[in-house]
Amino acid sequence: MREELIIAGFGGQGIMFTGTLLSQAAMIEGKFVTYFPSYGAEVRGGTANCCVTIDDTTIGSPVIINPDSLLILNKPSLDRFKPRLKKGGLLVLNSTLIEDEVKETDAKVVRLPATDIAERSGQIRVANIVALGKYLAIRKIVNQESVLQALEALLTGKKKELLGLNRKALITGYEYK
Amino acid sequence: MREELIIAGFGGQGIMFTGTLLSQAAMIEGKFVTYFPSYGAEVRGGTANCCVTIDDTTIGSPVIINPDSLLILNKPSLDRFKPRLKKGGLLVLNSTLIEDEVKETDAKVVRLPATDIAERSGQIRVANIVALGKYLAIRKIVNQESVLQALEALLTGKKKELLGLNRKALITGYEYK
Amino acid sequence: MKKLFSKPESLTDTDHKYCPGCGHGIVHRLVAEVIDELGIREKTIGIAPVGCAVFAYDYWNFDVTEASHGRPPAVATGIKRFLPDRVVFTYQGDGDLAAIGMAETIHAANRGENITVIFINNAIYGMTTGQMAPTSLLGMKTTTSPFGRDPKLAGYPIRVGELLSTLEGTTFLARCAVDSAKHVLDAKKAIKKAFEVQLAGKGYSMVEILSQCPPNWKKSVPESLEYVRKEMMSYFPLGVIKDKTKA
Amino acid sequence: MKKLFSKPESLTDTDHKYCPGCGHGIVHRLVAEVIDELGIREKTIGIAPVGCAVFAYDYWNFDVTEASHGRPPAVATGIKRFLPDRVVFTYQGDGDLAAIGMAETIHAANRGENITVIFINNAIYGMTTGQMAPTSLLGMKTTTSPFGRDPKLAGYPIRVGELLSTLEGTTFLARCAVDSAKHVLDAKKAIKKAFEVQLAGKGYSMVEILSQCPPNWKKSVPESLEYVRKEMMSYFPLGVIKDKTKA
Amino acid sequence: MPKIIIAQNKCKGCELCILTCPKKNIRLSQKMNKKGFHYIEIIDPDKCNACGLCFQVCPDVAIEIWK
Amino acid sequence: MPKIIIAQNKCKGCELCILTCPKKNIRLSQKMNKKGFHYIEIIDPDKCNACGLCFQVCPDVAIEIWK
Amino acid sequence: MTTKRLMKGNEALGEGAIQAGCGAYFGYPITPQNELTEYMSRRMLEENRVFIQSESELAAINMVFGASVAGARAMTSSSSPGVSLKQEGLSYMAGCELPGLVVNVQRGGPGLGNISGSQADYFQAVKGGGHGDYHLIVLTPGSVQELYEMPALAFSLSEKYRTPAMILTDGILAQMQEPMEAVKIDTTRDENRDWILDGCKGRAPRKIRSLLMEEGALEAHNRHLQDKYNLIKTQEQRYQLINEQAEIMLVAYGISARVCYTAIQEANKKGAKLGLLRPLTVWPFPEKILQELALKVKAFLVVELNAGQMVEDVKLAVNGKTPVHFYGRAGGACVTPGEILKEIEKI
Amino acid sequence: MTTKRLMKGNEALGEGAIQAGCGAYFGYPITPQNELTEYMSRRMLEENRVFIQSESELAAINMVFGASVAGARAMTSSSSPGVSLKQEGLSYMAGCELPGLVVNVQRGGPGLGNISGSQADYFQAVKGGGHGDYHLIVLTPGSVQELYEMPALAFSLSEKYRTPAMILTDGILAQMQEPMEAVKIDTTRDENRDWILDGCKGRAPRKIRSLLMEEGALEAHNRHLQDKYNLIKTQEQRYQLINEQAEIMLVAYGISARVCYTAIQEANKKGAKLGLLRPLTVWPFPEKILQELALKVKAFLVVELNAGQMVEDVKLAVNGKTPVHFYGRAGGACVTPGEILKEIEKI
Ligand SMILES: Cc1ncc(C[n+]2csc(CCOP(=O)(O)OP(=O)(O)O)c2C)c(N)n1
Ligand SMILES: Cc1ncc(C[n+]2csc(CCOP(=O)(O)OP(=O)(O)O)c2C)c(N)n1
Ligand code: SF4
Ligand code: SF4
Ligand code: SF4
Ligand code: SF4
Ligand code: SF4
Ligand code: SF4
Ligand SMILES: [Mg+2]
Ligand SMILES: [Mg+2]
Repeated sequence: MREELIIAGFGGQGIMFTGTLLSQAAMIEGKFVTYFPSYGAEVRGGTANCCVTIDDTTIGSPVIINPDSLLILNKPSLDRFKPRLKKGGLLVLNSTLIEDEVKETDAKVVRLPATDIAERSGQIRVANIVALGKYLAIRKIVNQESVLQALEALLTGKKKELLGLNRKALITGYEYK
Repeated sequence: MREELIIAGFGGQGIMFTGTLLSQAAMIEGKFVTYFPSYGAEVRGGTANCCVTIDDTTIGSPVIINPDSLLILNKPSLDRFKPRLKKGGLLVLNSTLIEDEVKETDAKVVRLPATDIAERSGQIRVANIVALGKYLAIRKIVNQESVLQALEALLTGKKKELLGLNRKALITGYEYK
Repeated sequence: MKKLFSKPESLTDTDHKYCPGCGHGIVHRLVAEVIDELGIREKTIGIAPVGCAVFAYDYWNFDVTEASHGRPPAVATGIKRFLPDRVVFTYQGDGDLAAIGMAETIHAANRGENITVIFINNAIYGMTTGQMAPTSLLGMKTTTSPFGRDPKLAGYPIRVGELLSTLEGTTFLARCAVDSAKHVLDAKKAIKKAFEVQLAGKGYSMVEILSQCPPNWKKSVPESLEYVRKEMMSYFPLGVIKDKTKA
Repeated sequence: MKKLFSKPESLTDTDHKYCPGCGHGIVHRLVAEVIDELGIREKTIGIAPVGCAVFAYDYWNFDVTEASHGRPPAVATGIKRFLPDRVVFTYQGDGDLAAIGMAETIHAANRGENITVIFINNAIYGMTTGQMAPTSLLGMKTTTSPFGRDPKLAGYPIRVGELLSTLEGTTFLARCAVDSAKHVLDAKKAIKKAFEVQLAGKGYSMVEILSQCPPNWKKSVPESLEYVRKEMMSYFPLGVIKDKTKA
Repeated sequence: MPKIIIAQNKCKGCELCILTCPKKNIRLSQKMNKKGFHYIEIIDPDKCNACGLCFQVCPDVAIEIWK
Repeated sequence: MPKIIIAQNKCKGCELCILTCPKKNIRLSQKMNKKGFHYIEIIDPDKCNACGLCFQVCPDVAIEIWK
Repeated sequence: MTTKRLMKGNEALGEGAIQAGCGAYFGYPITPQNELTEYMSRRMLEENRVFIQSESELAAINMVFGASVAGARAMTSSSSPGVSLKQEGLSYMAGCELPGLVVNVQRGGPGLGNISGSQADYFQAVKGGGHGDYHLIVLTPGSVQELYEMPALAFSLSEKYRTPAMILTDGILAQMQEPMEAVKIDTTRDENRDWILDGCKGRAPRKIRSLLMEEGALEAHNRHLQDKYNLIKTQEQRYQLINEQAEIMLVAYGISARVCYTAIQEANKKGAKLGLLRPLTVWPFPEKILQELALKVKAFLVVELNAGQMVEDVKLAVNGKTPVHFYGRAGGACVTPGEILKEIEKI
Repeated sequence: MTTKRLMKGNEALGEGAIQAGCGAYFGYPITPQNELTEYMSRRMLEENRVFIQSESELAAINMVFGASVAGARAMTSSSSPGVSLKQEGLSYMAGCELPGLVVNVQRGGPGLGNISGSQADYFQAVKGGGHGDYHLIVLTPGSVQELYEMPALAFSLSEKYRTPAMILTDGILAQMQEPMEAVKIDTTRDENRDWILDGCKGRAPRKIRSLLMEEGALEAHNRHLQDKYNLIKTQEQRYQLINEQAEIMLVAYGISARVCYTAIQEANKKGAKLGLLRPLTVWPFPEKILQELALKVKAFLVVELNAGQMVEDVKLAVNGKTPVHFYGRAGGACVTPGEILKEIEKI
């Protein structure tokens, strides 16, 4: 089954890392996966987004037009990507930074105060991971264990010290009700 | 009637001027004419040549493959262009610098000590004009008068003082037996 | 009440896309202020570079054209020669001016083109996210000098002002910074002088401005200012490098 | 009997295509003599320019490659970096080195590439038959400055050695001439020094040689020599411009 | 008393003005603007001497000063 | 007595050697070589001191000197 | 007496450009187009216009960019290697929709090649040697007279459609001399140049740019460009047709068309039916007439001074309906009438 | 556990080149290929090989020229505007018969355009953006895995035929990440490189040149080049064919082929017969298989991220035998599987 996910938020919210992490986890599970970042000049103080496609068979285009799911960390990204979500798709959003009411028609909407939760768990920067946890709890596209392994694969060298924090954030997100 | 002429000699022998002069004369007579010089790096201390085509109708390519006539002022040029002369064509050569015997088979050969004549007439540099005169006396492709007019058109400004010399050279060539 | 400090007319109200603390924004304003003060907005034509300032035409409220990477001096030459009574300036980064555009820079200067060059030296390729620039300091780690700039492999930071000063064609050359209010005001003076040189028909003027690029330097804004002051200024001394109008 | 003076081994027996009196031929021989004397013929790679010396590969008896117009320094860099123990030199005219190739010249020098540059300054574009060069003197009439070089339109003759001397990367820079036997011998010394700098791994060396181009200067050979001595040498002074090996 | 107008949505919270103000009279707000930056606020309007140094260093022309 | 060998077909008659020879011992021949140049000749072989200056300035390496 | 002047191709082109109101010329020497740069260095100053011998071809095309931005009829000229260096600049001019004229006096390639005439830069000229989807309007003069007259056409088409134009010629045409009539050149310009930058006095500031980062903006711009190119394709296909009724139709432009002309003269003597389609624009390519001819003629023979380039455009137009043959010589060699006649016999 | 690594296209290409024995890399930053230059700046030094961030793309291609002359497997990379600047250098390399690798990570054009992926430099790559009659061998990877493996092929073809090769890719493939298997790369080189310049010890001096002024020399050289190109055309046409039996055959390379692949997956679900011919070399163009397919399929649909370029090569191969349709989006926009399916319906 193919899952097409767009992750979006402010530059600095770890959007790209979230996408790579998920891709790494999918790869660990032997799945087909493509990751495609938005890149370039628009980044300066702007928004960032990336596309992750996971499948059991060869993937064509890594560019996602109509995602199955959205993981949205800020308001401008909601405005930009919401109209593209597939009918009946999943929208996980960071309610700390998005106050908008989002209608449930045509989409399953999950609101989660990711930034708040992250701040409480000690590091505002891991809001992305919290949100990823929640998303994965709903869309069981990869196992938690694979994501934890992926974290170890990505956070090496100096970044190793961030491992615990990220692990905790992931699990918090997973378990957030 | 079309006349295709190649003029060739050492750089410095006034090859290009001779070609332009003849072309100018043809234009004065309302003829169709093209002039095409060899140009470029090979000139350094080497030989020079140009193609003049004169016709009563539109001329296609200005490049001459098999000339009707050759006006040859030095030995290397003879070796280079002789094989290209049309059967029955005209070869006027500067016997001062070309000692070779040239067989008359397939071509009418006219030997003329152009450099000697020019030197005697006061200026070694007008050997080209002497030779042109001789060529025109045989191939009456333009009138002497037109060439004299052409000389006036080309030798202006500082070069005006060379007019007499060139006129004389032309006529000497014309009349050389 | 009176407006004491506010956006000059020669700036549009468009938000800059620059990173927080970036020097480009400050210099944009200084250029706009000088143009306002000289009353030349309606006869000025600016040339935006390829670099972070590529969108400068959105920020300036006068005619501005794009130029391909490194070629603003040639474009400026084309404009100025055809319209000698207009004011023409280029705005260029260190990659644009001193790497790919070095030949055009030297030759416009040598011809003494009556143009003004505003040169933003942030010792890095900002727009392409952090590669080594011709002006990157020795030892500086960038994304293409991951072990620090090694002169044996990558040569030395180029002092553009000093290089151009050997050319007969250059009239006014200065180096400034925008790390502090005082230096900002000095920079404005130099920019004004440069435009005045052009207005007087005296030839080529260039103001080099040391500018901070916190994200690509991988530094906070205060650290960046420190870097400008301690490291950059000692290799790139501030001041007037050449002033032929004084001779 | 002993051969006192004769063709060095590093020259082939091929006739030069140069005009009578042209300086290129002299410098070709000097380079060949130096290479012979240093015993490096079998490890030398020369780079011929686009200019009258484009056929240099026919005249030198060692490996020589072509380079596109202005890019010999880049080509030399590619060769030398890959084969650092070979001797690599470029041979370039003023159009090649100082006009179209200015950026490559400056940057190879600034990187301190361990190469030698032989720079033939004849103040003209020889090969293309007489257009203005970046080093043409003021007032000089050429086929593209028919009214004489006017600094307002065409800028100033560039003193390349002095320009390069401001760059940290340059080690040895000198200017010579080939208008007389004495200057020819001086030029040979400078060329030898330049190659020695490279052999010692000390970095970038450049020898500029003022050279006569009688046909394009529209002068006889003696007049050309006079022009070199009177006009060129007073704008382009002979001598060592920079020698870091002495510091 | 000078009036300082801050264009909250232009401010990027770079702190250049904060570092520059001789009166140490500027700080970052707790709030974020629509671009996601904490913008600045004047601590005590009365303390400002309208020197304009904050304006001089602001890359985003987010400050306007009246008097 | 030094021996000067002139490669007649290499010489372009540029006169650089003529202008240089301290003994004024070189001149142009009346004859032309195959390239169309008047090549040089030594006026008086005995006068030559083998100084080699003519060799030094010859762009065409048309001179060889033995002793 | 004749009112004609004997003129060299390069100089005729220069004078034609000056008569057409060329306001700024920027060039760098290269054989076989040097006489053009040299001619301009004198004449432009005499006319009090802008002439610069630029430091390089790259600088030249960017100076043209600048002068065009400022409203000038601006031009540059070079030969093959130098034109390769202008490709980035040409793409920028096309992207910014700037008029301007680039002359390519083709020589033998690839690389340094030689300085003989050639037609080996056809692809570069018509397919876009630079990056991105763009086209130049490419004119191909066939005589000194046309070299004189075509700059005016090039400038005016280039301004009409706001896209750079090229005159694609070669070392033979540029170096040859022929009698030329200095006919009066029409210099009327489109008055509504409401995009040039000359200072924003009395109007809103303008900008010239090809960078379009906003989502969909560059695509929209490309659609606009393609619409324009399609308009040019329908409006501006130009050609000369000789012996319309011929069974075998030669297709050639510029110098090779002249050789074809001689071949036709010779064929005529022998009574053979030989025709010539001579494109005057190679972009837009005269495909309409080719499509018509494809239904009439027995075969086409494309003659070029290269290894076969325009032959592809002929094939694309003909689309398999009629055999398309090719004869050419590459590397600066020139085809001869005799060779063409021999090729014809083989068909 | 998997032996794969998640790798970015740019970096896979870099590592692939290093594994293939790339001895010298020269590059200048430009989006979207920066990660390649950056990757090389670290890895080449680690491997004790040559890395230079050159002052420009022009300098880079000429450094490649130099390193190639000296015997290195040399490469440079850039994106569209930067590749335009390399055209003169490429023509010289082709003329001098030097191997070498140029990577073009295409972005939207013309001009500065944008930094999205694009395929609008197809003509430049395959028709020769530089001057003269020459060709590059042009490879078109379609996945991160192929980006890793193709440099080796590019180097070896380039050395085998002594002509520069290009890897023509785009911003999407270069920026995406995918699992990649670091398979062992064959690095055997043709031992007989009897033309390189490394000092004439024990042999006669050599020269590398493209200037051939003697009468007929350049023409002979061009004939030799054309013979070589014809040999490459017969030997090296590469492609992948999916659903050979399909009625409608898509033709696409690189990123657009991937989109086509998704379209085929979707069409398959609905039972429609859709195939894909994916050229792996666009020069030489796989015309033989196209000629065969032309006799079988009902129609071709060429899909490109541009305004229609490769479609000409398809038409030339098919020569009117089968209808050839085109669908593309220009200016950095990407086609979608849905759009392709809609186009198919129209046929
Ligand atoms: C021909 C070409 N080469 C490279 C690029 C990519 N590029 C864009 S901006 C830039 C350098 C920017 O650095 P700089 O000039 O210092 O300006 P900054 O962004 O630092 O202000 C480069 C290399 C390009 N657009 N065109
Ligand atoms: C790209 C390119 N531009 C221009 C030329 C034409 N060209 C050949 S040599 C030359 C200049 C020669 O002058 P210089 O470098 O001073 O050498 P000289 O002939 O005087 O020794 C030029 C412009 C070329 N071959 N390639
Ligand atoms: S990257 Fe650097 S130069 Fe560019 S906007 Fe950001 S701070 Fe300014
Ligand atoms: S043109 Fe000048 S530089 Fe060239 S060969 Fe002749 S004298 Fe020498
Ligand atoms: S005007 Fe001066 S005192 Fe007032 S806030 Fe700004 S910097 Fe501080
Ligand atoms: S300097 Fe400007 S942008 Fe920076 S914090 Fe102050 S007001 Fe905000
Ligand atoms: S060696 Fe000396 S003396 Fe003898 S001919 Fe030569 S220059 Fe004259
Ligand atoms: S210097 Fe050489 S070429 Fe010149 S005249 Fe003397 S021998 Fe002949
Ligand atoms: Mg910078
Ligand atoms: Mg020169």
